[in-house]
This record gives sequence, structure tokens and C-alpha cells, in this order.
Amino acid sequence: MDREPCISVRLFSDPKLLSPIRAFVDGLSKSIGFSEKSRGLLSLAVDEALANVIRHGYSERTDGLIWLNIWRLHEPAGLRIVLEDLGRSVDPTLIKGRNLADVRPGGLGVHIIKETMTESKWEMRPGGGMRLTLVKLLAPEERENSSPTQSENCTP
Amino acid sequence: MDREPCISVRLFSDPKLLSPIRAFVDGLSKSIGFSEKSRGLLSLAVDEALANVIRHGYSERTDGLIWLNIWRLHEPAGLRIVLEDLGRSVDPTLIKGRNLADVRPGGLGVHIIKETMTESKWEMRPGGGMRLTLVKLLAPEERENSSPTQSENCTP
Amino acid sequence: MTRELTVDLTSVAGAAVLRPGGDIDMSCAPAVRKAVANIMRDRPERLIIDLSAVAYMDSSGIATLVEALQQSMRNKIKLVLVGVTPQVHSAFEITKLVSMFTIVATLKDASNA
Amino acid sequence: MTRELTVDLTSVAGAAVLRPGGDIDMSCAPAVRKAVANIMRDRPERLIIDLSAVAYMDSSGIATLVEALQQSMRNKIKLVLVGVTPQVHSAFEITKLVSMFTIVATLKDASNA
Ligand SMILES: Nc1ncnc2c1ncn2[C@@H]1O[C@H](COP(=O)(O)OP(=O)(O)O)[C@@H](O)[C@H]1O
Ligand SMILES: Nc1ncnc2c1ncn2[C@@H]1O[C@H](COP(=O)(O)OP(=O)(O)O)[C@@H](O)[C@H]1O
Repeated sequence: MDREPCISVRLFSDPKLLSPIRAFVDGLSKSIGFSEKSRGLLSLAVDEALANVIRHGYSERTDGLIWLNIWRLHEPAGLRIVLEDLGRSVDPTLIKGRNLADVRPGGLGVHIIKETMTESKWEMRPGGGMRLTLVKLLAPEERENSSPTQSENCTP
Repeated sequence: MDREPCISVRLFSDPKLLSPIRAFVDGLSKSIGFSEKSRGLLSLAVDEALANVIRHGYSERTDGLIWLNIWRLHEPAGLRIVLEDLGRSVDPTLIKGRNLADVRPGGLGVHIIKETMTESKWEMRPGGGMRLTLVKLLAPEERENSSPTQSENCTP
Repeated sequence: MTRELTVDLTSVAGAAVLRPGGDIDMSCAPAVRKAVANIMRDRPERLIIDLSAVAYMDSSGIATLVEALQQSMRNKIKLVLVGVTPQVHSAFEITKLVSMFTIVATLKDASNA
Repeated sequence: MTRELTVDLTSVAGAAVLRPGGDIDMSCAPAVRKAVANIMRDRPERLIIDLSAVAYMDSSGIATLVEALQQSMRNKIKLVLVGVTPQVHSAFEITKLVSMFTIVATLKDASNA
């Protein structure tokens, strides 16, 4: 990993915070050059990951701690987000999306995360809880929109 | 202050991060019940405060640290944001908006912050740098939109 | 932002129209679920869910709609989705559920689909 | 998202139209400033800044426009702002600068204002 994360966020496991975090991820991924569609999926994937921590890690308690460490990646350009919590630790092999042929409510979050991200890895955190590493690289057609030198959020 | 901040953000003094932070502040203030106009002004005030830290505190260096600690306030409902940095420390009495009658570019940020927020207070941080405390309470007509029990971002 | 549920019952066609607004995520899906269950109890011929005011939906929202679809099939109610916004469409696509639902473009189509 | 500057020079009316896009904040205002300076050098009779694609502007953007206004007065160029979006209007209001600028609703008005 290049240097320190460009942004670190610490939040409580409160579902009310999902919406502002989505807005933030959308804004950040816009500034990196992700297309509108990619940004929607990225916000969705991070939302699903946080919802799983709240639901499974903290059993819907709203006072659990969650950390998001965020890196901009360069060459290839993209975004790395590491989520950590102090909730229930589970064997990462048990975290799997369900078979989509079996249509029933629930069990879609992990599938969405894996499909959206270039890389997604669950681990048990040494100090307790879980760590989820998410990476999404820009698609080739998005790379033209991303310029490391100039500001990304304007077309002056 | 009620309990710990509901969200803490640590970021570098990089102007490229202003846009995602604005999106985040907008999303958060929406979930609290602020009107679209208030949200625009709140995002603007936080943007101005961060821009000042980057410009005056860190002389446009992009590797300075900035912390945002954010509380939801209840009764009266609102938002408290405390910004801290390790940049240049200045006498808070020197931080003042300019006389608007004197029309020239620049010198508008502090005026915008003071006008927008219910409370804004600059202090020298004991460990170096500055601390800015910003509070904005919901206007009476916004309070109807804010419900502490139900989720704020949906009209099911 | 009102928090009231908007439900129009168009008696003419025997169709109930549910129009949720805002983001449907973990904190909000339960309310939509309850609204759907309430309408189902009245056994309309057709339930139209108008999603044009829903800019964002996560898997809890999708789960709610899958459940509604299953209930509607059991109760012989025709379920039609209308006004699917881009992010919501992406969420259906990535979960490969697009083909499960009857999705139409306009409310007018929804009465005939 | 292109990063190129869009400048239409409508030769008929002798008016230059500058149409910045995106958010004008600290990281972007310098580019707008440069674009304005370039246009001023050509001494059009009228400079129309179309802000309809600018959803957000902070005090660096405002400072840029104030500077443009002062330059335009010195150079006897008529500066007109058009397509001011709600957040940008709030920013003008709170800095009490609304009355300083000629602000019109449509591009057509901008040629006559
Ligand atoms: N952060 C987590 N901590 C513990 N278990 C998890 C976590 N995330 C996912 N899981 C496990 O993976 C399963 C699949 O998750 P998901 O696809 O999101 O579906 P759902 O949450 O609807 O069950 C969950 O049921 C749970 O057992
Ligand atoms: N975080 C800060 N650290 C040091 N000085 C500051 C800070 N914020 C504001 N100031 C001082 O207050 C003055 C007014 O700030 P502002 O109204 O934003 O205008 P501008 O930044 O355009 O000068 C600045 O010129 C600076 O001297």
C-alpha cells in the first residue's frame, strides 16, 4: 500500500449512517473517475458490507465501532477500502453469496460485493472482529476520465 | 457533548478531498432533516473551513492532517462538527470575515461560515494547530422533518 | 420529506399503486415490507410498485421485492414494477433478478402488463 | 467528464460564452480564472458566463467571478451570468453579492441584458 490512507472514517454501527457514507463513497469515486454506473455499484457494495457488519457482526447493535480506511490507487488507478470491526469473528469461508438460482429474499449482499469489486477479501482481525479489503480499479474506458495531476471534479 | 462523535473522519489537506467531504456532509445533514438549502450552505461552510485549513494552516501542502469529529445533536436537533489540524496556529481574533462593502476577491470564507452556522468558534489547539467548532441547529420548519425514532432517508 | 406512506388505490382497474420515496436500504426496507403486506391483505387484482422516486436500493430493498413477488404469486396478484431508476436497475442486474419481475416503463403500461 | 474548457464564441452578437462544468471549488477555481483571463484578452463586447452546469461553487469560485467583474468593468466588457443553480445562488446571497452582478435566466436574455 502506497502511503497512509487518504481518508479514515470511524463510525458507529448505526443504519442511519449508511446513507451519508454512500454519498461520500459516491463523491470520492466520482473524483477518482468512476462512471456513474460504477459509482452506484461501489456505493452499493460498501453499503452491503456495512450492513453485514451491522447485522451479522454486531447483531444490529447501534454502538459497535466500524473503521473505513480508504486509499486512492495509482497505476492502475482505483480505490481500496478496508473495513474493520470489533464484532463477531467468523470463519471467512462461511461468508459466501448464495446460489442465485435459489430465489428467496436475503443472501444477496456478498454476491453484490464480489461481483462489483475487482478484489474482495474477508479475514478475521487479529484483535477480534473482521477485516474486509475491497479494491476496485477503473475500467479501461474510465481511465481517460482520470487525471492524476489535474483536479477531477470540474471541467473549467 | 452527548457521547462520542457518531462519525470521525481523518483526511489529508488535499483539495481533491473537498468534493467527497461535501457529498458526505450533504448526505448526513439530509438524514438529520436539514432542507436542501440548509444542506447546500452547510456543505459550503464545511468546505470553506477545510479550504482555510489547507490554505492558511498548511500553506497548501497536501500532506497535513485534518480531523473532523461529527455529532448528531438532539433536543434541539442539529449537527456539531469539530475540525482540528496541526497546521499554523493563529490568534482566533485575527480570523474574521472582511467587510462585504469592500468588494474584492477573497476574504469571504469566514463570513460564509459565520452566517451559515448557529455557532462557530475558532481556538488554538493545545497540542498545536487550530480547532474550529461548528454547530447548526434545525430551523423550526425543518424540525417536523426530523424524527429521532424513524429512519430519516425514506418515505416508505 | 414526509414520512407517510403514499398508497393510491386506483379502484377502476382494481389495481393498488404503492409509491415509496427515498432510499430503500437496511434502515427503511422494513417499512416498505409492512406497506406491501398491508396492501396484499386487501387482495387487489394487481399491485403496481412505482419506484420512480427511489434513487437507491440495496439488497434489503431487493429482498423485500422478492418476498412481495412470492406472496403475490401465492395470492394470484399480478405484481408490476414501474419507474425503475438507473441505480435500482443496476442492483437488479447484478443480482440477476431482472427477468424475475415484470418491469414496465410507464404507469399506463403497468395497468396492462 | 471531459477536462477541456468549453468556450463558444458567438460571433454574431460579439459575445463570448464561457460554460464551465462541475463544481467550482478551491481545486478548480484557478482553471476558470485562467479561462476568463484568456477570453478577456480578446476583448469581446460581452462575456456571458453560463453557470447552468455548475451545481456547486464556493468562495474561490465567487472570488473568481468578482475578479472577472472588476476586469470586465475596467475593459468595458459587459459581464452577464446566466443559469445560476440554487446552491450557487445561495452562495451569492450569503455573501451579499447578488446585486453586484447582472444575472439573467436564459441565454437569450443574456445577449440583451
Ligand atoms: N461482516 C460479517 N460478519 C459475520 N458474518 C457475515 C458478515 N458478512 C456476511 N456474513 C455471513 O455471510 C452470509 C451471507 O451474507 P449476505 O450475502 O450479505 O446475505 P444476508 O446478509 O442477507 O444473509 C450471512 O448470512 C452471514 O452468515
Ligand atoms: N484555519 C485557519 N488558519 C489560519 N488562519 C486562518 C484560518 N482560517 C482563516 N484564517 C484567517 O482568516 C482570514 C479570512 O479568511 P477567509 O474569510 O476564508 O478569506 P480568505 O481565505 O480568502 O483570505 C484569512 O485570510 C486568514 O488570515
